[in-house]
Formats: sequence, C-alpha cells, structure tokens
Amino acid sequence: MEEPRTGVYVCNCGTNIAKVVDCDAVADSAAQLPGVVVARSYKYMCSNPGQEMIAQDIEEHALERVVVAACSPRMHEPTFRRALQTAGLNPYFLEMANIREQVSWVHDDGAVATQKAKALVHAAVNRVVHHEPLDRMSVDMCPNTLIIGGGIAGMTAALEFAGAGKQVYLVEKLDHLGGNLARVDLTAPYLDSARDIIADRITRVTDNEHIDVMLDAQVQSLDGFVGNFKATIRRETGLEGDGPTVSVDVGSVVVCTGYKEFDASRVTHYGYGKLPNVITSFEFERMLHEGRVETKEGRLPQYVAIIHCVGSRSPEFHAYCSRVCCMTALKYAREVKSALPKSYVSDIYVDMHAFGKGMEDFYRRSAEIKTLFLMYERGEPPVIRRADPDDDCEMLIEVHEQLSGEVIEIPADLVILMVGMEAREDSGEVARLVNISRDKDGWFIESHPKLDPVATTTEGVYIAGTCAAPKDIPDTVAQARAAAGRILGKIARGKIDIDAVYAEVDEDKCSGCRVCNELCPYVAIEYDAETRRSHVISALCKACGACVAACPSGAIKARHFTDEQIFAQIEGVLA
Amino acid sequence: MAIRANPKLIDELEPYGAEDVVKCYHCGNCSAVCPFSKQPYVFPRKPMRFLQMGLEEKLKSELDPWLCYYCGQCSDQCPRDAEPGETMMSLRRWLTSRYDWTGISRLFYKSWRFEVGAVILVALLTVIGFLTFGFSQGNIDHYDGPNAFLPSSSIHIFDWGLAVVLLALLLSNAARMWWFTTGRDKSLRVPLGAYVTKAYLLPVHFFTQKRYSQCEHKSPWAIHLALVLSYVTMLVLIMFFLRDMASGPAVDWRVHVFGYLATVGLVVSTVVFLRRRIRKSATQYKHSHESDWIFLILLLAVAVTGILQHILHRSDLGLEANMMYVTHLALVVPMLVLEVPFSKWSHLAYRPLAMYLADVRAVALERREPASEPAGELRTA
Amino acid sequence: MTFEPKIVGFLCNWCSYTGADLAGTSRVHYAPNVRIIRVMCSARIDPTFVLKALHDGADGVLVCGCHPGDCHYSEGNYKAMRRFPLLKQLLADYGIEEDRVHLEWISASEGQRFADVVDDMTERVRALGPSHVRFDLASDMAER
Amino acid sequence: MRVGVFICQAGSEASDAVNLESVAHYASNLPQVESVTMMGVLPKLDPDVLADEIARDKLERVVLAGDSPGFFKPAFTRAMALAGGEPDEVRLASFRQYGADAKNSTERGKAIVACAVYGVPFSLAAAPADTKMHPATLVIGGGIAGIQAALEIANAGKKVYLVERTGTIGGHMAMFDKTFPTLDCAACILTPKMVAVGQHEMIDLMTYSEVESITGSPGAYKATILRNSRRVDEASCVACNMCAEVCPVSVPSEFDAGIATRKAIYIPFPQAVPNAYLVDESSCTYVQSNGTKCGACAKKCPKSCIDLDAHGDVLKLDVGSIVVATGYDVLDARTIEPYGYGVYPNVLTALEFERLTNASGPTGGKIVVKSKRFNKRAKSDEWVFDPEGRSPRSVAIIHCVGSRDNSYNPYCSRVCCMYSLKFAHLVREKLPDADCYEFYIDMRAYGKGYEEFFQRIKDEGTFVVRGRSATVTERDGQMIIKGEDILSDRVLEFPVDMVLLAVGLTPAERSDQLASMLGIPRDEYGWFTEADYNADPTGTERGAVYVAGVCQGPKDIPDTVAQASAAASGILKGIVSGRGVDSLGSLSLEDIEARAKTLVAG
Repeated sequence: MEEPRTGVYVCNCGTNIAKVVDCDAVADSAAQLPGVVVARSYKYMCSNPGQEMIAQDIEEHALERVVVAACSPRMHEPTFRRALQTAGLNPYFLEMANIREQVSWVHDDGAVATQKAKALVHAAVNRVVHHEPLDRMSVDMCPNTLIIGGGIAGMTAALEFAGAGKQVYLVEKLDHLGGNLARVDLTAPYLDSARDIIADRITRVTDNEHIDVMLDAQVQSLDGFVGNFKATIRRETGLEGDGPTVSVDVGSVVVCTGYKEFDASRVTHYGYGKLPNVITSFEFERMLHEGRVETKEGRLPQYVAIIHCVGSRSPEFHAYCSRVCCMTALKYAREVKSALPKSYVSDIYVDMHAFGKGMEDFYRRSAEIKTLFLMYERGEPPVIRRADPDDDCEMLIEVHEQLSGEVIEIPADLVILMVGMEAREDSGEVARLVNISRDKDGWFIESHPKLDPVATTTEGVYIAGTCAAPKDIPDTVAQARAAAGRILGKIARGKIDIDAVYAEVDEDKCSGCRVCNELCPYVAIEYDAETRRSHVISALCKACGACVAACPSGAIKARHFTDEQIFAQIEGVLA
Repeated sequence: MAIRANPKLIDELEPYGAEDVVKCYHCGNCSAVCPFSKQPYVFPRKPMRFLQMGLEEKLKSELDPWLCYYCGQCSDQCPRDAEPGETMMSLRRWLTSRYDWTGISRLFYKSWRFEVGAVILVALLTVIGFLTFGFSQGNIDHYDGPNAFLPSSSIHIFDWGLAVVLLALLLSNAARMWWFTTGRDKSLRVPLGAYVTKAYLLPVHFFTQKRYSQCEHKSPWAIHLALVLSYVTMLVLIMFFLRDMASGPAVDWRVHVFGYLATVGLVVSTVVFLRRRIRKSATQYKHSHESDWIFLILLLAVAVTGILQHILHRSDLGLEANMMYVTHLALVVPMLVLEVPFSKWSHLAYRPLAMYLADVRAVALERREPASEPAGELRTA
Repeated sequence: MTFEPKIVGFLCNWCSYTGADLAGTSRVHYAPNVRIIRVMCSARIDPTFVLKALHDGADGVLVCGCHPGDCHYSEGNYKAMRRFPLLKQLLADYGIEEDRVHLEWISASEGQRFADVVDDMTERVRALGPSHVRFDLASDMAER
Repeated sequence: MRVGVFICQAGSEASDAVNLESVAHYASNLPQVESVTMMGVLPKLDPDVLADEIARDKLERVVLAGDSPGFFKPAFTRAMALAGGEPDEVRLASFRQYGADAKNSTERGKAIVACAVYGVPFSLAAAPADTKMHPATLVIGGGIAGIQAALEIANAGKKVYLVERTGTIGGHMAMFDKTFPTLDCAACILTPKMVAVGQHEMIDLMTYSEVESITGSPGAYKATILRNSRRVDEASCVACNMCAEVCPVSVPSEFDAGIATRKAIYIPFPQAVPNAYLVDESSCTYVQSNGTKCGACAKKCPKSCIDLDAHGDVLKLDVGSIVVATGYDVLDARTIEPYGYGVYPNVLTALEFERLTNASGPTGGKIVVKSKRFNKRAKSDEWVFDPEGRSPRSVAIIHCVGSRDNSYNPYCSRVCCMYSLKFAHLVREKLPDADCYEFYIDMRAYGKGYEEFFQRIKDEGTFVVRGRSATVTERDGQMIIKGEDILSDRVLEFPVDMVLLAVGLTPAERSDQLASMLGIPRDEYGWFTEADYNADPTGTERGAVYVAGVCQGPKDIPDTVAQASAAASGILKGIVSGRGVDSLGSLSLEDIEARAKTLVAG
C-alpha cells in the first residue's frame, strides 16, 4: 500500500533536548523512513512559529500524518492536536515521540540518546501510518456539582456555584460544617476572627437554595464520565448505622477533603502524652477559645515554649513543610503575651517561613514583643525533660541552638507542639472512589503543578485546598474558587468534548460469548439478546482496553490503540 | 552539659540601653561589615545572640564588647534596626557593672537619679571637708603662700590618698575582668609567656587608641585621643607638679604650658562630644545613656572651674580663687571617686586591658584549635 | 564490548508512564536499553504484544502497571496480573528464560523506582545474553 | 444583652484612618451598649483588671474595636473567663480586615463596630446589592496571571479584552529558563498558553496598549484603551527579521534584561505573541527625526507592512468586570551599594541571570563571565557576554537583596529562595567544576516539593551559608565576597567570579494610577489590597474588579495561576447568573446596620 505522506518535527526544547540529543541527526534519519516527505528540527515546536511551521507544511506538502518528537504527550499532545485541527487535519493523525522525559532528561551519553531517539521516532512514524481519523464526541454538561468536604474550601466552592445559580451537593462526613478552620480562634498574620469567616460561610451555605448540604454523609460510589457522573451518597443516620442512600447526577466533582493533624505522640522525645503540659497546637487553640491559658494543674505558666516542625521537615516523619505552622506559632507567641503579659515565650524553629503577605511584618512584631527565637537543626530536634523540683520551671527543653552554636536548656511550664499537616487516612479510599492518584505522602496529585493546580488526571474531577498539599486559608480559598471557575466555564459552554478513544465491537466477529461483559469495570458493554452480540456504549467506555485483550475472537478494537498500531510501534522501536 | 538560658536577662539589660536587640533576626550582616570583627572574635551578632538568650555567664566572659569602638557601620546597615552598635555599648555598661564587686556601678546604670544623687552627696562632703579643713588652718583670703586656705602640700597628700583608693578599686575590678574573660576558662591554657610578651599592648592602646583609628571616619578617634591625652597630662601635673601649679600668682611656664594645652584639649573634646550627642549627628551619637551625659557635663565643669580658678588666682583675687578652688574640687572628687571605678570613665582601664587580654587569649585559642581557611572549611562541610 | 540488550517496555498511561515522566522531570538517569510503548492500561497488554516483541528481536520485555488497588480502571492491573503466569508458561514452552519477561507495579510518584526497575531489568537480561527466540519462534510459527 | 465596647489600636498605619472619637460616640448610642472604653495605642492590658471591669459592668458581650483588635483578644477572652462570662462572646471589629484603613473610613468603622455589637460577621451584613452584568471582561496585564484568567473566561465562551503594555504577552515568566521545583522549562509551560490566547476567537488581544481611564459602575464599566502604534501591521508581518537586519540602531533589550541588544524595530523574542515586529519610538531614528532620517526598514520590508508614520488610536470598551494582573517590577539593585551592582561587571540580578542561562538568551544558555570589548561607537570599553567567554569558577548567590530589610522592602518576596536554589542547580549542572555558594537568612522552601528540592540542591554540592552576605568588593580585578557563616561561627571572605543578587519584587510602575482609576486601595508597600485577606483574596473593594497574581502580593507560579482562575470564577459567576455584586462602598451605614438587625432577628 502507498504510505501516507508524513511530516516529522523534532523539538530542541531550547537546550532541554538538544543538549543531549543530536536533533538534526534524528530529523535526517527520520527523513529516510517510508512515507516521510518532510523532517525538521526546531527550537520550540510548541511555540507559535513552531505550530505555524507544521500548519504550513501540512498545506504545502499535503501532509496526511504528523509526528512530533518532543516532550511527553501528557504535556503537549493536546497542543499539537489543536495545531493539526486548525490546519484542517484530523487531530488523531498525530503521534508524539517522547524524547525529552524518556531520553534527553534521563541519559547523558549523546550517541546512545540520539540512537534511542531515532528508534522512538521510527516507532512513531510506523504507528502513525495506521492511525484513523477519529471524531471527539460532544456530550451535554450536567450543571450540577458534587463537592466532597464541608471545610472552608468546600463551602467556598459551593458558594461560587450557588452564586451562579447552579445546583451543588455538599457532602460532609461529620455532623457539622467548618472543617479544621472551625477549631481555630484567630488567623495569622492579622489575627482576624476565624469564627467570623466560618460563621459567614456556614450561614450563606445553609441559607442558599442551590446548595444541598448533606451532613453525616459519605460518597459511596461515583460512576460515569465528565459532565455526566452519577454519585451515590450514603447518609449515616447515627445510631442504626447505615442510613438511606441517595443518588445524584453531577457534571463535575470537587474534592476538598482537607488534612488531618500529625499525631504528636509519634515523636517520643517530646514526651507528648507523658508530660501533662506538653500539648498540641489544636489543644492550645481550645485553651485560647475558652480563655484559660494555664497548665493542667490550673497554674499560670511563666515560661511558654513553642516547638515548630513537629512531624514536618523531619528525616523520620514528613519531608515536606506544612506551610502554616510558622505563622500559627507566631500567632501563639502573640496570644500568650496578650493573655499572660508577665510570661516569657520561646519559639523553637528551624527556618522561619514568613513568606506571605503581611507575614514578615508579623514576624518582626513578634520579635519586638520579646519572643525568644531559638533555631534548631532538622537532624537534632529538641528534647524535653522534667525540671528539678528546685527549678523555677516545670520542664527544661534541651536544644542545640544553631545561631549561637551552644547546647542550651530553656525553661518551660507549657510546651506547644506545632503539629504539621498529614494526608487523611481515608485519602486512599477517596482517591480510588473518584479515580485520582496520590503522591508518596498521600496528597492528591494535580494534573500539572503549575499549569493546572486544581485539575486532576481524571477529567471532571478537581481538587482544592489542603487535600492536595498543605496551604494557608487565602491559598485554599483561591484554589477552591479556581476549581469552581474551571467548572463554571464548562457549565457556561453547556457541552464538553470527550476523547474519541474508546473500544468498538466488530459485531460480525463477535461470538456473543459475553466474556467482555463481566470484564468491563464501567459496565459499558451491553449484550443484545436479539442479535446475540455485545456492543460498547462509547460514552461510558474509558478505553482501558481490557476487553480488547480478553476477547477470544478478536472482535473488539481499541480505537487509537489498535493491535496494528502497537505492532507497528514494536517493529519501530526494534528496527 | 547544656547551659541554662535565662529569658529574663533581656529585661534586665533594658536600663543599660539594649532595648532594640530583640529585633535582631541574625542575618549576620553586622559581623561582616564590622572592621574589627575577625577570628577568633566575631561580633556583634554573637554577643547579641547570647544577650537575647540570656546566657549571662557567656556574656561575662566576652571581650567582644570592648573590641567594638561603635563606628556605627553595623547599625547603619542593620536590616531590622536592631542597633548592634548600641547593643555593644549597653553591654559595655552592663559588663562594667559586673566587673565592679561593690555593686555601686549597677545602681548607677539602673537609675541616673541615684548617680546624680551620689555625685551631689560626694560634692557636698568634699565642700564641707575642705571648708572645715581650710578654716581650721588657713585664711580664706590667701590662695597660696604661708597661711594659704588650701595649701598644695596637704592637697597633694589628699590626691595621693585618693589615687591609692581609686587604683585599688580599679585593679580589683580589672582582676575580676581578667578572671571572667580569661582566668576561669579551664579549657584554654594561657602560656605565661604570652602575658609578658603582649604586655606592651597595654600602654600602646592606652596612649594611642590606635585600634579606634581603623574606623572608617577618623574624627571620633582624634577627639577621643585628644581627650585621653589631655586627661593624662592633667593627671600627671596634679600628681607630681601640684606645688608648681598652685604657685603664683606669676605664671610658671614650665608647668602651666602643659596645663593650658591639657585644659584646651579637655574643653574642646567634651564640647564637641556634647554637641554631637545633642545633634545626634552620627549613628554612634543617636542614643545617649544618662551616664554619658553625666560624665561629659562633669568633665566639662571640672575643666571650666579649673580655668576660672586659675584666672582668679593669677588676678590675685584670693577669696574668689579659693571659693572656685573648692567648687573645682567639689566636681573633681566625685568625678574621680564615682566615674572612674563605677561608671563611664572606667573604660579607660577596661578597654586597653581588653585589647591586651584579647591578644593573649588569641594565642591560647590558636594553640587549642588552629584556624583553617574559611572556604576550605565549607568545602568539607 | 558489553552486550547491550534491547528491551521493550509496555507502560500503562496513568501510573507507570507518568512515573517514567517523573523520572525524567527529576532527572533520574537510567539505562537507555528500554524503549517505551504506551498503552492505556496494563490490562490492554495482549500476550501477543510480548511474543511479537520477542519475535522482532527484543531481548526482554518489561510490563508495568499501577500498584494493585490503585488502577485508574479500578482492576485492570489485576487482570494483567492474572494473565501473566499463563504468558510465562507459554514462554517456557518456547524455552524462553522467564527473566526475559518481567511485570512491575510503578505508581505515578515512583520516578526513582522506575529507573531502578529499568536498571535491574537491563542487568538481568544482559546476564542472559542475546535472545535467540526470534529464530525459534519464526521456525515454530512456520510449522503451523 | 449587655455589651461593652473597647477600642484599642495596634498602631499600624491604619490608626489615623478612622476618627475613633466619633466611632466611640456612635457606639455608645447603640442599643445594649453599656460602656465604651478608649484603650489607646498598644495598651498594656492586665486580664485581671479587665475581668473586674467586665464583672463590674456585668458585660455579657465584649466588642474589641481597632485597626487590628485581634492582637488584644486573648487578654479579653481570658478576662471574660475570669469574670465568669462566656468567652465566645468576645467579638472583633477589625477596621483593617474590613477595609476601614484608607483615609476617612469613619463611617465604615462605625458599621464594623455595629455588626460586632449585634454579633453578626460584618461580611454577612455588608452584602452589596446585585447589579446587571455586561458579559465582556477586561484583563489588564498579559503575564501568566492575565493569560490564565483570560483563557478561563474565554474558554467559557465569554468575550475577553486582554490589554498588555509591552509588545508581547508572556510577562516575566517568558524570560525564565526553568521553573522550580520541577525544573521543567518555563517556555514549555507558557508558550502553548500564549499561542492559545493569540488564536482564541473570544479573546481580543491588545498588546503595546495601556488603560487610560475607567469609568462606570460594577457590571457596566467603560474603559478607554490607548493603543500605541507598533508601526508594523500585526496581521501581515511574518517576522522575517529583514527589517531588524537593516536597522542601524541597537539598544539594550528589555526582554534580555539588558544583557543583550535589540534593534529599534524588533520582536521581543522569537516566540512572541503576536508574532510581529514593532518600532520603539524612543530609539527609532526616523521617528525621532520626524521622518527626515533613515526609514531603512520600511524600504526593506518585502511585505511592506511597516508604516513609520502610523499613529496610535484610542479605543472605548464596555465591560462588566475587570481583572487586574499587572504583576511586578524588580527592585533596582543599584540602590544597594554594598553589593556593587553596576560597579562590578559580574554582579548580576536574578533576571539577568535567567536570560544568561536561558537557551534563547545571548549566550545560548552558556554561563560565562562578562568580557571586555571596545565599543567603536562609544569609543570606550564595555563589558559584554560573549558565548566564547570564560565560565566562572565560583558563583555566589545572595538572598534577600532588598527584601526583609527596613531600609528597602520590609516584606519577604516569597520566590527568591526557591529561584536562588534553582540558579544553584543550573550552575552546578552546567559547570560541574564551579563552586556555588548560597548566602541566605531563612530558607523559605514552603511549597509542594520545595523542601525536597532544597535537599537535592545540597546533595548536588552547593554550599549553603546561613548568613546574608554583607559586601562585595574588588581587589586587583578579583571580586571578593564577605559574609558571616553563622552556623560555623566565622566570617567568610573569599574570591568569586560571579555574584547573583536575588533582588526582591516591587509593585509594578503606574499601579498607583491604576489603583486610583479603579478605586481599589493599596497596602503600605503598594500591593493591591484584596477584599478580605482570608475570605476573599482575589476580590476587591470595588464590585466586579478582581486582582490576580503578584500585583496583590509576591507569589509563585502555582499560586498565581490558582488566583487567576479564582478571579475568573468570580467573573463567570456573575456572567452566568447575569448578576454581579455592587461595590462595598455603595452601602450606607444605615443599610448595614439594618441588615445586621434583621440577621440577628432571623
């Protein structure tokens, strides 16, 4: 058969690829392949000139297929597909060879890397030959949204949708809204009232006709696809366990499940749980809230010590920074001085993360009220012990103070441990439920850390707030709104395109054995008793291809991942 | 063994003038810009740190504050306005009060009222003392000659008596300074030889203040030196040539020429310092502790009364001269008795001693851990 | 010179391929012998892919999917897991050393692990030496 | 309920904004208010004494009013507890939080106090009325924030006008090489978005343009845009570069942060959007000579799309909402003498280094020190980057240059620590034999994956020195850097070939004019003030006007992108429902008081 006319484009990605791979050589070798009529190498293929170059060639050389050797398709496949489309070529006539993440960034031997790049390009050229023109399906966008988690993030997002007059289902595991912020009295760095923020949000949410608040409820299952999810929510009716389940239709899901505080008792040398007056930040919040800043014995502490990075930035627990503890600690220093003017506060930290608006000023003011800042090294955290009876304090904290180089002990009657943030224990469950992935610490992974901090790998499912990573209130609120913005955009358009990649049954070949029916996790394959054949409901199919591999009579075809395409690719890489 | 930190020390140092030290967030800028901050004496950040943490014993064993001449560069470039220079100054005040075993110094620095009160008290005692003495054996109209009201011979004896007392006080305090900073540190074994070989530093630093001259601006050093030399000249004249000074009414040029020079030096330098402090003309004059004022005013007053007394005497006005003499003494005595051992003036002894001890300690430290090339240190870090 | 084996890697799009990308973004270097082919899910990997690869001259085949329980398609990797022993059996019949084919679970966050897996695999296959499968397979297929 | 009002000032810049006496007088006339006490500025509070007062007046609720009353709350909460009252009943009336910190905000101050007295959150009572919403949006600033916001709104099928001051969109991000902590190249992330903006049918892109005035009310703003003429026909220019080849004038290139030159007719960078050239009037011989001299480019252009006599025009737009995304400038390093920027050739600012290490930069990404060259025109030696130049043997990076410093910017610029670490990585990667030193005060690695990145940089062999370097000097042609190495208790002084200054961020020029034009306040440092620090970080005093990105305060790319999308959300909400919200200023004291009353009743 006559090979379709193919164009090959090798991206230098500045020096990211060119530094290791000889891009011109790759282009030249590609030019030798059957069907390739033009092969070029350029600095940034994804840039405007780069895309225009492709469009121009498609016109001039009447290209039928395009191969772009550049970064991972997970990054720019959509970009180049769009480029093909604007040039009047079916977007699925594109194939990308990943010569950055898989070659130039992981190999340093130029010759070998170039060799591998050539092979990958060869494979891509082989494969693209067998590509077929596919059309994206356009489906209706359901204007309702499911929000999981009734904290500040969840409520903020909910109010955005409600404000636009769209229906929201707000599902909260506990019997009240507010999340972790409801346990806080004042916010850093301006010591504004947290309870005012929460009260405001809760009133607005509960009073809003568009928001269906479900307390004591959990999402049981989520089926369907972007724009057309069906969620089942189980409501705990307290005493007699499982309550009624409701099922709702939603177009998108926002996950705002938040965080859980680090368990301080895991850090043995702080003696939390053993020493009565070593408490966690949240326990101290309660003290402040009740206006009783005192020891377990009811005495007023003369010396108060605050220890940062409990469970965070630590070799044995979490490597990451919990982002809010530093400012919260300064807040406590301030609050202790206010409640107990005669007290002395020492703040034992690693690095003072006062990065945000108003924070450095807050840090300076905290120093001016004579907070004693002591710096310790991550490797060697402080050790708390009981003081001798004749001491004027209850405990002594031994710390190798970095800024003086001295090993000192500081008196303390009350010790506040700044416990970090941790992924909730049910985050794995939630991830599976809504089909998103988690990083090594259990935080949900965004589809791109910079471009797309609130979207996930599963279209239609978004994450906001501290369930993605620790962050403070303003950043959480911004993210919640960002997620809402994304979804409102889709809702405003009313329709969404969904990928044209799904499975198809060739009914002539189908023997009606129904193996595939049980196999499909999305019950997307229907058996027609009449014709005694199975067929795929394309909208439901997520193109995993399990059925394809399993079909004994080879009757099922995975669009865009056909056997021919993959065989061709295999031949390519091994050529 | 861990050292106990004392969060309360900060409060204790406030009256000494160290209220801004709390602002320091330890960027290390000051220690790097300071022309005097070199291994093994890196400051002012480190002492500031000890102060923040209330490591009292550490501070007591610090020589650093005395190695600082308060040229103000550190304070000018401090990003947090923590006033490192002023903190060093207040530490010097605090250390003075620690070296002084009588505890008087502490009272002076903590309350200026107390210091002023003491000055007045001593002044009154002096007046009463000398008047009774004068009337008991002389004639108020006679300044010199046979039945002089205050014969130089007896005043001379009084001077020497006073000198001995002051010396005793100063030496005992200096000894304590040595003990805190060098003596008690078991870990560093100071070779006796070092004490001897470095001894020359004492007079050198005392008479030249040469270290001060390393500051960016030279004028403070010049004036300071003028003050010191004038004072010393006066001291020598009074201790050894009092008789010739008091002789007259004719001017005895052999001694008086020195007297004139010294007086001019004293008046000019004190006036200049006072003006700068009033105008806050430079960083180091921005913050003035009460003790600074008391000292300068006292010194100026002493000089002025001295001049007047001299003039009156030369113009043969016995009565007036004697009265001015008594006034003069009423200022000199408290200045010597109170300022030298217990207040600002004491640094004339502590500073040179600190330079000396610093070098002596450096020898010992070098023995303990030979310094290595900084960047190299990092490389292995 | 040392023998440089050719290895074909079949990676699932959601976990393993993302993990491989992560290895790239975090500049973790690894052996250049593996050529990656992306499939949507490890369950899509038809035994014939593996046979085809070996037949066309691959000295080894690496199959990667999400960790059990983390599959983007909830249970695709289990299907792959179940299918794998059969595949090994089949290969044994052809007299192919079982170390030439390897199944691994690699999550989206395991860039380093992916690199290690590739390095191990490469070493293992290098130890086995070049595969003569392609000829055997060819003749075998000719007979049928 | 018996209420006691206490007025305490934390003594911030807001102190003089509100007439406390009249607020006090107003408060004393509110129902239920038993006592109003003036506590003064930074009062020394003794909870025991306060408890007695509370008990004496039998107060059931305490209202703390002031610029930042939260600073004193714990004392009162404890006093309330001591007095046997309900600690929950200590309410805050923060002037700063609710925007009573501009001049003459007394009326707002009263309203805030009233709400607290009634025990209602101010934000709840002060809910402005709905307004009709014009579906078009004006986005000011074409950096990543502006681009993101514009795309979000346009992708929803709504009209967007994107106004950018320079000749291309992309902002500072387009100048960067890599982005921390993932180190993927900025261009790879940004350029596709720029392309998308350029191609989007719903986005009307106006580069080389400025906002001249804005009038009207929320939902119905009228914006006047000054469209400077590029003097090159945007549509027909194919960026063939022939005009630039013949242009005789070269001036420092803004895009290359001045380390390379461009012509008077130029394209900011090859991937610019729109991909067309423009003429810089200030340096063009033809324009400066009123058409008497030169004009070579116009003659040369094969498509004759250059019209050197063209003039800008003014455009009037009707928009419903506005996104302010004007970004930032960097602090002028010359103002900081100890580092000798502008004196020593190889002291570079962060942006200069970004361009130097960038593949599309003048050295193609090679890190070299400047070399001396004789400039024939100027008849003098000048220091330039020459791709063949010598590469530095040691590089020092100084953090917090002009940041966290009372004499310059007291605030932290939030991004410097991480980009400095990124620089260290690039240096070590491109010059494995070169030593790299980081002088820092606190290493602010707070974000997702930042801490791990810091660890990695250390493992790569960069020397991190805790202590801000103090001075850069020169001894016989060799730069010497001096700073305290606090953790090893010594003063370091050693030679370096290159010094990189992590200069802080400052508000963009003209943001003061923009602020007054839009009627949104700015904080003491000049950043735009958000409606509520916590609850509404992207909204503003003015209805339907949003802030996004660094113009609201320094932040990194992910946070900027999130804010941009958040701003878009607020706008889409209005457009979708057809109803926006009016400005907070539209509410009178009576309105708020009345609403508060009803809220208490209901």
